[in-house]
Amino acid sequence: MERKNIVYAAGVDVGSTQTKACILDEKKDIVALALGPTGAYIERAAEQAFNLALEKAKLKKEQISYIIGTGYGRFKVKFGDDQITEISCHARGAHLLFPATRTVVDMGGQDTKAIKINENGEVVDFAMNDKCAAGTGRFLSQAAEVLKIPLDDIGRISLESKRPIKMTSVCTVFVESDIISYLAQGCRIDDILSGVHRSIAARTCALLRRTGLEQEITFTGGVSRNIGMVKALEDTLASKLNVSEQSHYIGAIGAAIFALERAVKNKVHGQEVELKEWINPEDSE
Amino acid sequence: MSLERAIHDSNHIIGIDVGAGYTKCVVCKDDGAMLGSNIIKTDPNFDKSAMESMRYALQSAGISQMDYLITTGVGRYSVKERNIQVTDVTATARGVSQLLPGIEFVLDIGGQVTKAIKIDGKGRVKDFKCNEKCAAGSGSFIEKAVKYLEVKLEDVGKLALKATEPQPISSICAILAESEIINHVSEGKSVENILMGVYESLADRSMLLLKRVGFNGTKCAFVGGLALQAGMIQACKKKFGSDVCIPESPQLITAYGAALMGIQRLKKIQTVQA
Amino acid sequence: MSSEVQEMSKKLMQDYYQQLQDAKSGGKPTACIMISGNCVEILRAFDIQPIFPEVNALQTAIRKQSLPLILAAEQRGYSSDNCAYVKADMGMYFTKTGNLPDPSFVVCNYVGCNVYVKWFEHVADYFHKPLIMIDIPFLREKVPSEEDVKYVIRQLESLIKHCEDLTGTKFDIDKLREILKYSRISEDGWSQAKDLCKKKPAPFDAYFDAINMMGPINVLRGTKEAAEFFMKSVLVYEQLVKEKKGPLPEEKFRIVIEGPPPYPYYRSFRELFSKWGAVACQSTYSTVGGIWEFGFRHDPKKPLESIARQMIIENLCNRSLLSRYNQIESYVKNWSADALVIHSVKSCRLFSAGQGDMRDYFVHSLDTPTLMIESDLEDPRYYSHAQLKNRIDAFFESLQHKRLTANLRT
Amino acid sequence: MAINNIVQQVVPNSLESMIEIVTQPWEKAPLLSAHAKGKKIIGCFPVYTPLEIIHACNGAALPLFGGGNQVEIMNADSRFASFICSISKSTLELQLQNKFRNFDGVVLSNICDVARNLASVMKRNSKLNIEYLHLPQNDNIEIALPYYKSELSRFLRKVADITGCFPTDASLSRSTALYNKLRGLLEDLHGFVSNDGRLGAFEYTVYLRYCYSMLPEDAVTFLGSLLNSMSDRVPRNRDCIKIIIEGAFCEQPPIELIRAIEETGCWIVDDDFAKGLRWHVGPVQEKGDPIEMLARSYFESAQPSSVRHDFKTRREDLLVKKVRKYNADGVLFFIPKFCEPALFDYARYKEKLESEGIAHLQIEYEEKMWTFERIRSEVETFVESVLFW
Ligand SMILES: Nc1ncnc2c1ncn2[C@@H]1O[C@H](COP(=O)(O)OP(=O)(O)O)[C@@H](O)[C@H]1O
Ligand SMILES: Nc1ncnc2c1ncn2[C@@H]1O[C@H](COP(=O)(O)OP(=O)(O)O)[C@@H](O)[C@H]1O
Ligand code: SF4
Ligand code: SF4
Ligand code: SF4
Repeated sequence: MERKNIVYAAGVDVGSTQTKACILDEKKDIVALALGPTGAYIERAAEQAFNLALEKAKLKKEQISYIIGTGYGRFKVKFGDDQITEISCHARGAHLLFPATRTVVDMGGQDTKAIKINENGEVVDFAMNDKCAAGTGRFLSQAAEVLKIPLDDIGRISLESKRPIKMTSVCTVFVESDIISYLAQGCRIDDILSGVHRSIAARTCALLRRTGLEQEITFTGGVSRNIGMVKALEDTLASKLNVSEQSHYIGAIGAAIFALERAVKNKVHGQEVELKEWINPEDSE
Repeated sequence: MSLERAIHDSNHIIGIDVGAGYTKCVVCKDDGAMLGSNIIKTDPNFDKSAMESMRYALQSAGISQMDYLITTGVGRYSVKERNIQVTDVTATARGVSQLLPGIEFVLDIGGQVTKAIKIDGKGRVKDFKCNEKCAAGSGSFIEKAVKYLEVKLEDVGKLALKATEPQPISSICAILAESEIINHVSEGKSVENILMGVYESLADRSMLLLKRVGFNGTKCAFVGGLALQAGMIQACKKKFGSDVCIPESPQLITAYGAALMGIQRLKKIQTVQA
Repeated sequence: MSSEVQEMSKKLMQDYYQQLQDAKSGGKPTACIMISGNCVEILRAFDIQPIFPEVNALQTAIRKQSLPLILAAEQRGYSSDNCAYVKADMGMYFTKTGNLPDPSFVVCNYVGCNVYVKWFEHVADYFHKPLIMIDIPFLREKVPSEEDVKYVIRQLESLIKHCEDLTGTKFDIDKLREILKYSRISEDGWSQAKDLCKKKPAPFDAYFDAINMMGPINVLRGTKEAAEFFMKSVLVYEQLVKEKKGPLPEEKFRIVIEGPPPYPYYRSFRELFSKWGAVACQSTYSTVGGIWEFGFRHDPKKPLESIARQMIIENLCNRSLLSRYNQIESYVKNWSADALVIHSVKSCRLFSAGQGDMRDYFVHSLDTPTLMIESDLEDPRYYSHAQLKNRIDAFFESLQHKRLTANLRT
Repeated sequence: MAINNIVQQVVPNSLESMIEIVTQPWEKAPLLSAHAKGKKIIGCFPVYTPLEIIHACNGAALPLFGGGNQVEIMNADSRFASFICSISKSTLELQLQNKFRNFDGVVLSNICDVARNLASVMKRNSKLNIEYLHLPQNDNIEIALPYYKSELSRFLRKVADITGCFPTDASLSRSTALYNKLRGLLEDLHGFVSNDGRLGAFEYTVYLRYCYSMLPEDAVTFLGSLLNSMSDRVPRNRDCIKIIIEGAFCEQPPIELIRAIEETGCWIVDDDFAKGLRWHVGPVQEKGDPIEMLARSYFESAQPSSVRHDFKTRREDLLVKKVRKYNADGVLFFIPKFCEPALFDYARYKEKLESEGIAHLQIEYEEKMWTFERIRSEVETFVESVLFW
């Protein structure tokens, strides 16, 4: 297949836990998605995820016109052309997948965000969990670890519960001892898990109240793959959520859209002048 | 049972410490001599963990029957066969005062909780303090850091000793501390230096706890799973500026202390019965 | 450049610290007093050297020396959840560092913040010195009742009595009037300077640079030196306005900042905003000591009454959260700000309890873009650079984008 | 109507149902039924609110103890950050969930920075009358008494505006007398806790809170028959240590926690659970100007607590005296997480107790707790260290 003249753009979302990459073509169709753990060697993780995406797309790096890094490790995407925060990217990505989205809930490894967007996918307002990391995706994986259940299963198991327990706190550090004391009292594992999910849902709900809840709501980030969490949030919010297979990658997809816009502009105007507004102030780190 | 037998025929007393991370079991004779022991990872089913650990410990002691079972640790109430339970602080204090007579202050860092204990000459707890919420750094934090840094738990302690420029961790929250570690890694700091930084901040925090129970810079004992890690020991020595004594098998000391209390208890019962 | 003002301010504050040293060696009577809505003029009328524990605490933070002091206090039983200003201050006493004079007595001007009461109880206890309580009724309604004002005046009189007994000098009301005249000049200058920030670009950053004016207005109010400082500063700022110069090469965003700054990381925190060309055209923190920009002045004709009124009404701390909303609202409108930034600090519940609601009000009722970030004003353990950066970047990204698309559409 | 009948009416048959009422007073408090009869319901934050005035204005005062562990916080977290005490969050949550729909007003005061700002937030988010009372912090009665009199009169006018009933001096005095009676009876009941342990602190706390969820008239009747029934009980003689609990004056620990503490082998001889309600050490003077007497009692006979500045009476000395009086083995500091006033005071208590050689243990709790493992094992250790081995 001859794909020479097509413009490709990529987004790499280096999250605290997982690194996601996405390649888009100029019709904004997703060509490839890739995922890997972030780990301690962030640059390496970014490269790996990107290379994996290239491999899946059967493309070479030179064929990608523009690359944008996002997520916590965005400045470590050394091969990228620019960086944008994941908040803007999640908004844009959600807008692509579900154009009617007005509220995005992003639950990732270390933080939870509520983002309010307008009809163009632009951020109107956003709120993030405060300095305390309580009640984020880490809480869930911690719980899974204590219970020695694979992360992929906790959501499903939680759905079997009939009498969810109540969690004392959603502090990730102490979830372990909390769960242990429930186990010691002989509580059922599905009830504990359900309680865990519900307490996070309640906390997320409070976060969403900060930006206001406007329909439709799209659930993104790694935790959106957890059906238990989807259900718990839907129950707490008394509303349906948009979730898709690709929800986990939305940050990367959004970054790729930004990259694509730049690439197309580059192509049309042959120069970068207009893009100046978007370059982040120089980073001192 | 006659008083005769109670004194001459040795009883087998078992102390089990069902900790959040590990279950530890010690088999003792009634003169306090340790006959066997065992350490296994704690299963969510505490009773099962305890029984399993006990089985192995009995095996290692080469005996089959036990006379008295005393439990401690978070899962102390879950062990159905127990004769009595005691909290881990009390048990630790007893164990330490037996092995290291004269010690006044004990630092016990386990998987979840860090404790500073002040004991009197008889091994009774005079004051104690556990770490608060929002306190990064107990054993399980190290375990996670270890996973992150891709080294083995058995090796971390020694590895840290090679540090030249420890990288401090300032966050109080374990989760945020983790991102600090990531930050250090991404800045190209070496694993040794990061680990030592973790130990040093842990030691700082432990010092604070110890001071809260009145630690005055004299000798102190360091026990619990973290006392198996040379880096932690060194950090403590450096920060406390005092003698840090580590008993033999520091991880077992709580179970051992429990067993000692079991002995005392059993004697009391037998005397009463006689 | 406004660095001229900074230099002048630095000089004044250095002199103040010298005075503290002199008081220590000369055995001059001293008193601890708080910043918010203080009645330092009365102490001045008796030549009693004021000591401000809050200023000392923030000095330790700026020097990045607060943590050991905080820990020293936590060892004594203070909790990690207690206001870190108090812990840093008490820590200084416990560790016998700081080299400050001991207070002869302690004046607790309980203006809103309940921590003040605890703090000064502990200070008085530590030094075994008398504590003079000035209980300021919280501003519960739009205006204080006559009883409220009378109550405060009565307490001021008892403070005066105490000072008379201590120093052996008779209270001289004319001296107080003279001092209040100087206060007035400073207050005029302060409010003129703040008013100049309505200009674009603002001649100085009303949050970060305002610190230079906060020392003189709160600590040195009532002195000739402070009055002169303000007269000169206003001239400097007027010149800058003429030259259309601001603290940054380009003023891209005008923001209002609410909440105290993270002193241990003052510079890097400022950088996070400067990079985006964001300048604070107003801030609430600069009004903790007193709110002068809406016209209130000390009145030499009614010395005690005007001091009482300032303590009750004209400072941020003794007002309700709702009136703080109004204050900010007026800042956003009259100083033409693009956005509000709320910096929530863990230590200070006076400031931070309820800031979520504030955010809600500004975003949902007023449609003001609002960013909320967290750290601490004294305790470095609560400052996470990466997290702050992420939020600030995202916020300005969206502001910039909005501006860009708005421009495109027109 | 025979007294018996009334008692039947107001006494639910079991402790369990009383617990249900006291943990959800905003829905289940018996006095809420007065609303239907035209009485105005006024919620009070639990410290030092002059209930007498509300009663005299023909209002029904319901002390608010937050949501306990009965409400799930879904909205309030968006208004208050994570380092704010639970009671203020849950109180706001209850309001945001419209649980105060039968209320006509809520009273808050300057006990701490959080409660103070809570008043503003509640005001903005509801149509409820939010009244704010300034409790004087100057301990010089000469200066502060006239002021507090005026403040109480202002408060009275505000309450009267809500209830539509401006009381006479005589009715104020009657209300004072009624609450004196109630507090006296509660003191008598507490005697069974401290003196011979025939009543546990857990059970006592339930009764105490139950009494304040009724109109005081009914509570007095209830207490009368409850006190009578005490003679049927035998004093307990347990293998316990005697402890005093200090610190829980505002946010309350879950009552199950009090039970758990008792189960670990503690005899709680004195405590300050819901101290804000029994704030008078002695009765309020019933003769003379009733407002003045109420004001005076705040300075002269109010329970010392972390939120009333009184530099003449040293609370640490009082605590030591209390320990000596009851011959207690130790003190448990029960401090609500993030409660600044209580946490500050602890630093001073600690120093004092240590110099006196009195054992103590500091525990932080939150009203919303469900599992008490950590606290339990700390208290158990404490008991073990005093008791045996
Ligand atoms: N298959 C899965 N099922 C359930 N949860 C998952 C799954 N995969 C990832 N997660 C959750 O998603 C989180 C990572 O989400 P992500 O959005 O990638 O976060 P970040 O961007 O911070 O790395 C993990 O902590 C984990 O809890
Ligand atoms: N073999 C080992 N080498 C080094 N460290 C160890 C080893 N085993 C356990 N640890 C450390 O000790 C901790 C557990 O300590 P322990 O006292 O058993 O805790 P707990 O009683 O809470 O289970 C672990 O989290 C780990 O960090
Ligand atoms: S330790 Fe827990 S409560 Fe504390 S900041 Fe971290 S997640 Fe939050
Ligand atoms: S709480 Fe806030 S206003 Fe009060 S002393 Fe602390 S920092 Fe100052
Ligand atoms: S619990 Fe403490 S901090 Fe919270 S409202 Fe009550 S007094 Fe204030």
